[in-house]
Amino acid sequence: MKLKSLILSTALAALASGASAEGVKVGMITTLSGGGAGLGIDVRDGFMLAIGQSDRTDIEVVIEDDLRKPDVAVQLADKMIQSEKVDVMTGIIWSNLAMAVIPSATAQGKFYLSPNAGPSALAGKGCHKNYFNVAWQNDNLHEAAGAYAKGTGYKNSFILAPNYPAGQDALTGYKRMYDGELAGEIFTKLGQTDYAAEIAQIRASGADSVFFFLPGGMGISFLKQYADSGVDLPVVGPAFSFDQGILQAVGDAALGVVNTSQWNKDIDNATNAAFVETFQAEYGRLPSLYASQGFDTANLLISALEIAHPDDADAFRTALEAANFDSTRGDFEFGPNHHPIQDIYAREVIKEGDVYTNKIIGVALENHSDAYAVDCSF
Amino acid sequence: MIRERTLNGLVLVLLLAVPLWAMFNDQPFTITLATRAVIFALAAVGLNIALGLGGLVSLGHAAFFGIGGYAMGILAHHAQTYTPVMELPFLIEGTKSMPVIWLVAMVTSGIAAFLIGILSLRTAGVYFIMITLAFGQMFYFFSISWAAYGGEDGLLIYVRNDFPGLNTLVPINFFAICFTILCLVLLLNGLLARSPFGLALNAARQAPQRVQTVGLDPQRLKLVAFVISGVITGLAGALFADLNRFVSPTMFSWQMSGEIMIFIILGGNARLCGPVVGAVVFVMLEHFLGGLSEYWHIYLGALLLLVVFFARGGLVGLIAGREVAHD
Amino acid sequence: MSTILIIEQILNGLQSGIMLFLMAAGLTLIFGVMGLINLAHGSLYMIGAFAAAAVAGLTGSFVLALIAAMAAAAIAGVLVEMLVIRRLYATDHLDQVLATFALILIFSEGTRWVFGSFPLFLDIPDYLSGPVTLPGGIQYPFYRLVLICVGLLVAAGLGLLITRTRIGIQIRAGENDREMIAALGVDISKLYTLVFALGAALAGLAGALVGAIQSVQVGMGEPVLILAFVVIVIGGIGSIKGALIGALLVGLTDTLGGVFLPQLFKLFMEPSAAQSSGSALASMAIYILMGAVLIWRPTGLFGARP
Amino acid sequence: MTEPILATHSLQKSFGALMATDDISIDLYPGEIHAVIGPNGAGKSTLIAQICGGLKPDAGRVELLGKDVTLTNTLTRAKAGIGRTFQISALAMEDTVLQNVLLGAVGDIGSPWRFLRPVLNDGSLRSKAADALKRVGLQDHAATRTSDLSHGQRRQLEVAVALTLKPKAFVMDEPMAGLGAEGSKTLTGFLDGLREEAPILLVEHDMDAVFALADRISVLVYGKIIETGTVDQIKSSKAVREAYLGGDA
Repeated sequence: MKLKSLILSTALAALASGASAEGVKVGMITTLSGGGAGLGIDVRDGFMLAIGQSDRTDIEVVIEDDLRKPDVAVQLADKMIQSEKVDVMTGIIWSNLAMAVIPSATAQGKFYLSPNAGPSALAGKGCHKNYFNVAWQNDNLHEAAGAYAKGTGYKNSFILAPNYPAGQDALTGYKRMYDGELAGEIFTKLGQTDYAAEIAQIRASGADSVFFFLPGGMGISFLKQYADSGVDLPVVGPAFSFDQGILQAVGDAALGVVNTSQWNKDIDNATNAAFVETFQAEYGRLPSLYASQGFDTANLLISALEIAHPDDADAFRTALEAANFDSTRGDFEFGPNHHPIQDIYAREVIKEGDVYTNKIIGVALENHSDAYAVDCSF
Repeated sequence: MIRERTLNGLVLVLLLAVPLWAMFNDQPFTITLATRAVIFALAAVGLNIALGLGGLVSLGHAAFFGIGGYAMGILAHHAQTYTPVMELPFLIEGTKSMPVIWLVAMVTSGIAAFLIGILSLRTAGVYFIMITLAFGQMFYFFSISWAAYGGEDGLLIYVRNDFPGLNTLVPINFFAICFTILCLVLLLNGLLARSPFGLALNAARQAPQRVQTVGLDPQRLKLVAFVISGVITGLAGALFADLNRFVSPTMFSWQMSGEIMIFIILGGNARLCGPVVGAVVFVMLEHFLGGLSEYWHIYLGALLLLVVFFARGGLVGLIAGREVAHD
Repeated sequence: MSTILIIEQILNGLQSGIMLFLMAAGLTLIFGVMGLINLAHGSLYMIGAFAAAAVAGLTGSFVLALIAAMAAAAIAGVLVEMLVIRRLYATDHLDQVLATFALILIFSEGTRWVFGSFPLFLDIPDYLSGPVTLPGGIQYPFYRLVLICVGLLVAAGLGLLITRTRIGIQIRAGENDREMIAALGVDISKLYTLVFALGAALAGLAGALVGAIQSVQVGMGEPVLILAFVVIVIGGIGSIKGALIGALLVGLTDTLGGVFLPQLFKLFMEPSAAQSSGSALASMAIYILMGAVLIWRPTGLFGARP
Repeated sequence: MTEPILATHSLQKSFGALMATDDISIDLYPGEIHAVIGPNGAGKSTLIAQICGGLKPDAGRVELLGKDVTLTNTLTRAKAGIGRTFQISALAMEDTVLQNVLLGAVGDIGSPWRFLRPVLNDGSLRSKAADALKRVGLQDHAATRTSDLSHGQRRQLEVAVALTLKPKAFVMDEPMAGLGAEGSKTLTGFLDGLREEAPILLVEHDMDAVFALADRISVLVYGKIIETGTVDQIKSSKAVREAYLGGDA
C-alpha cells in the first residue's frame, strides 16, 4: 500500500534528523496555508532573505505551518523544543497563537523573537527576559492613529473593531491618544464581511472622522463598501488593512486613506532601499510591512549571534538588547520590556502606475514606546 | 481479512508501542503526537456512542469538547492566579488537580448535553445535524466574546495540571494517563454496546416503532446516549486542554465538530475502534503530509475521497470486512 | 434612532438576506431533489468570485465577469456531480459529509495554488457605484439596490421554473418520490446533473455579486455556507419559498440584531459593557433563531411534515 | 358476561375528505381470535394505528382492560399490554434474530437502564428469548442476521418479539403475508393455541387462515364495519358477498 510506505519513509526521515551540536537552529512557526497565509509567507520570505544575504552558513531554519490554529502551534512548539532542539524561535503572526506558544517557550529557556504579534499581556506583567518583539506592541499603531487624529484636529470620531481581544485593545489604544468626543463605538462580529449596517450608523452619527481596525478580508470589505456608500468622512486606521499584500484587492477605495505604520518602503535609508530592491528581485513583488518585520527580525538575530551563541543565554540576551543592526526602519532600539521604541508614521495610500502603495506624510508618534512597559520587570 | 477483535488489539498495542519506542529513543514529540491522537480518539469514541449506536449525527460535539477544555482552563486559570472562580452564593476555588478537573468537565458537559439533547431530539435527520451545529456555534461565538476568559485569545495555563503520584510534565506519563482513560472508555463502550441499554439503543436507531411497541421510549434512550457521549467528549476536551496547556474558542468551532466526525467516518462508523483508527490516521496524515507541500490539504482531500469511494465502512471495514453480528 | 436609519438598516438586512437566498436556493434544491448534504457549496461560491475577479481583471467588463462566474461555478458543479457526488447518492449522509468536506479542502487549496494567498481585486463597475437618494432622503448605495432587485428576479424566475416548466415538475416529483420519477421515464441522472449545475451557478452568481463589495479570498465560502445551511433549515429543506423566507429572516436578524441589541443593552448597562455583550448576543442571534424555529417546528417553517 | 380485553367505541378518523375509519366499534374477548378482513384501502391500517396509539382518533374511544387509553401514546399502551406485530417488518435489520427477541425481553422487564452487564450474560433474559424463538420455530436461526431472514421468517420473528412481552392482547397486522402454504399452516396451528394465553385481534388477508382461526370476523369496507359474525355468518352474508365480489362479478 502506497500510503503505508510513505508514512514509513517519512517516519524514518524524522528518526534520522537528530539534534545539531554546532551552529544555531531557529524554529519558525508561522501561517503558511489557509486564510491569512499571506502574512506568514511575507514574514518567512523577509526572514529568509536576510539569512540568505548574511555570510553565515551555520544558521538552520526549521519552518512549520501552524494553519492559524492555536493547538497546532502549541504542538509545533513542543516539537521544535523537544525534538528539533532549536535555540531560538520566531514567526508567529497572530496574537492568540502567540499567547499559546510564547510563555511556555520562554519558560523552557528558549529565546523568542516576535516578527509580528505583540499582545499586551506579554508586554506588561507577563513580559519575559527572553522574549523580544521586533515589530510593535499591538496597541502602537492604534495609538499612532489616535495621535494623528488628535493632531489633525478631529473632534468627533466614530470607531469600530471586531469583538475580540485585539479589537478591544485597538479601540483602547486609539482612545489613549485621541482626546475628542466619540460619535460611536462599535464592536463587529469577528469575520464579518458586510458592513452596511455599521456604515449606516456612521452616516447617521454626525461623526467627523472614522477609525477602524479590521484586519484581513474584513478591512477589504469595509473599505470597498465605505467607498461606495457616499459617506466621505476621513478614515484613519492601522497599516494592517493597507498593506502591500491586500491593497491591490481594495483598489481605488483605499486611495487617500491615512494609515499608521512603523515602516514604509520609502523610508529613506540604505538598508531599506536595499531591502526593497532585493526583495523585489528575489520574489517578484513589493515587500510588505510583514516582510520588513521578518527581515529585521533575522538581522537582529544575526547581529546578536555575532556576539554570542544562545547557549550563553546572558551574553546572547545582552547582544539582543543592544539591537546593534541596521533596521529597515532606521533607528531601532528596545525599551525596558524588550519591545521597540520607534517612530510611527502616518502614511497615505497612493497609486504608482498601476500599483497601489503608501507614501509617508508625517510622523504620528516619535520615539514611541508602549503603555505596558512600566508594569514589566524581569 | 483480520477479525475485528484482533484488529482492535493490534491498534491499541501499536498505539502504546510507538510512544514507548519514542521514549527510549528520545523522541518526545512523537509521544506528544501520539497523545494528541489518543485524545482525539477519545473525543470521537464519545461521539461514536451517539452516532454509531444511536444514529445521532451530531455536528455540534465541539460544544462538549470546548466545555471540557474551558472547565480545565477556568479552574486552572483561577488556581494559577489565586483567585476564586466565584464567591457568591458560595465559594468555589480553582484547582490544578486533574481528577477534580475531569469530574467538573464531565459534569458540565453532561448537563450541557442533556439540555442540548432534550431540545435537539425533537428534530431528526438533517435537521438534527443542523440544530446541533447551531448549538455549537452559539458556544463558539459566546467564547469569542467572553472577555473574562481571554475571548478569542484563549486562556494559557503555564504548567500542566497535577495527577496524584505522577509527574505529568514528563510526556510519557501524560500519555499513559490519556491512554489508560481511552482504554477504560473503550471497555465501557464495548460493555455498553452489549448491555440491555446498548441493545435497545441500537434497535431505537434502526426501528424506533419497534422499540416503542415493546414499551421502551426510543427518545429517552437516545437522550441518555447523547449525554454519555457528551460526557466522554467533554473529558477528552479537558485532556486536550492539558496537552496544549491552552484553551481557545477554536475548540468550539464547527471545524472541530467536523473533524471529530471525520475521525469516525474515516475509521469506521459504529466500529469499536473505528474512531481510534480514524484519529490516529488523521493525525499522522496531518503531520506527515504537512511536511510534503504547502498545499498538503489537496492531498488530504484526495485521500479522504479515496476512503469514501473504496473503503465503505471506513478503514476498519476495509480491513476487517462487514461487521459480523455479535455472537 | 431616526426612522430613516431604521429603514436603511431594514434595507441592509433585506439585501444580505437576498444574497443568502441565492446560496440557499441551490443548496435546498440539491438537498431536496437528491438528498445530498453538499458542504462544498461554499467552494462553488468562492469559485464564482474568483472567476469573476479574474475575468473582470482581463476584460474590464462586469457583465462578462458575472457570466464567467456562473459558467465557472456551473462547470465545477457538473464536474463534481459527475466525478464524485454521483457515486454517493445511495450512501448515507455520513459518507456525503466526508466526501464534500474533502472537496472543500481540494477546492480551497487548489484555488490558493492557482491564484496565490492574497485577496483578489473585484470592484463595482462605475455605472453601478455610488449612492442614490431614496424617497424620504435616504442615501443608499445603488449597487445594493441592484443586488436586491437581482435577487428578487432570480427568486421569481426560480419560482416560475419550479411551478410552470417541465423541468420544474420533474424537480418537484423528484423531491416527493425518487423512484416514482425514474418510473415515469425521466432520465434521472441528467436531471440531477442539471439541478446541481443550476444550484452551482446560483452560488457562483452570489459569489461574484457579493465579491464586488467584499473580499475575494480563499475561505470566503465557508461562513456563507454555514449561514445558508441555517437558512434552509429554518425555511424547511427542499422548499424554495422556505429558503426565501428563511434567508430574509436570517438577513434581518443578523443585521438588526447587530445594530439594536447593543442599543437595547445600553438601557440597563454601562455603555462599553453593553456594546460588548450586545455584540456577543448579536453574533449568536441567528443560531438562537434557528434553534427556536426548530424547537417550535422540527422540520422548519415550510418543510414537509413527517 | 366477561368484560372485553380490548374495545373501540365509535372510532372516527378522517384525512381531509376521506373517512378512513367511520364509527368503528370492535371488541376482543378473552380466549378469542377476532379477525378483521377487508379489501385494500378499507382502513385496516388506520384502525390498527388508532388501537395501538400511533394515530389519534378524531372522535371515539379505545379501551384496554376497561380503562380508557384513547389519549395515551404507543409506549403507554405497549406497557399496558398491547402486543403488536407489524405488516411491514419493523425489526432491527442489522441485528441478529436473537437480539431482536432479547429486545422484547428487555421491554418486558420494563427498564433498559442496565449499562454494564452484557445482555447475553443475563440468564433470565436469554431463556425468555430462547423460549419465544422456539415457540415460533426460529430456534435454529438465533444467530442469523435479521436482514438475511426470509419474508416469512421475519413474520415469525415479529410474533416471537410480541410473545416475550406476555401481552394482554395481541394485535397482529397480516402475520401470514409472505409465509407460503407450509409456513402459513404452521403459524395457523401456533396461533390457534395462542388464543388461550391472550386474545388476538387478527388483521389478515389469508382467508384460509382466517376461516380456520377466527371465532368472529369483522368485515371492514370503506372505513365502515359492514358485518360482524362467526365464520359461517360471514360466509353467507349478502353484504360481504357484494362488497368483495361486487366489483369482480
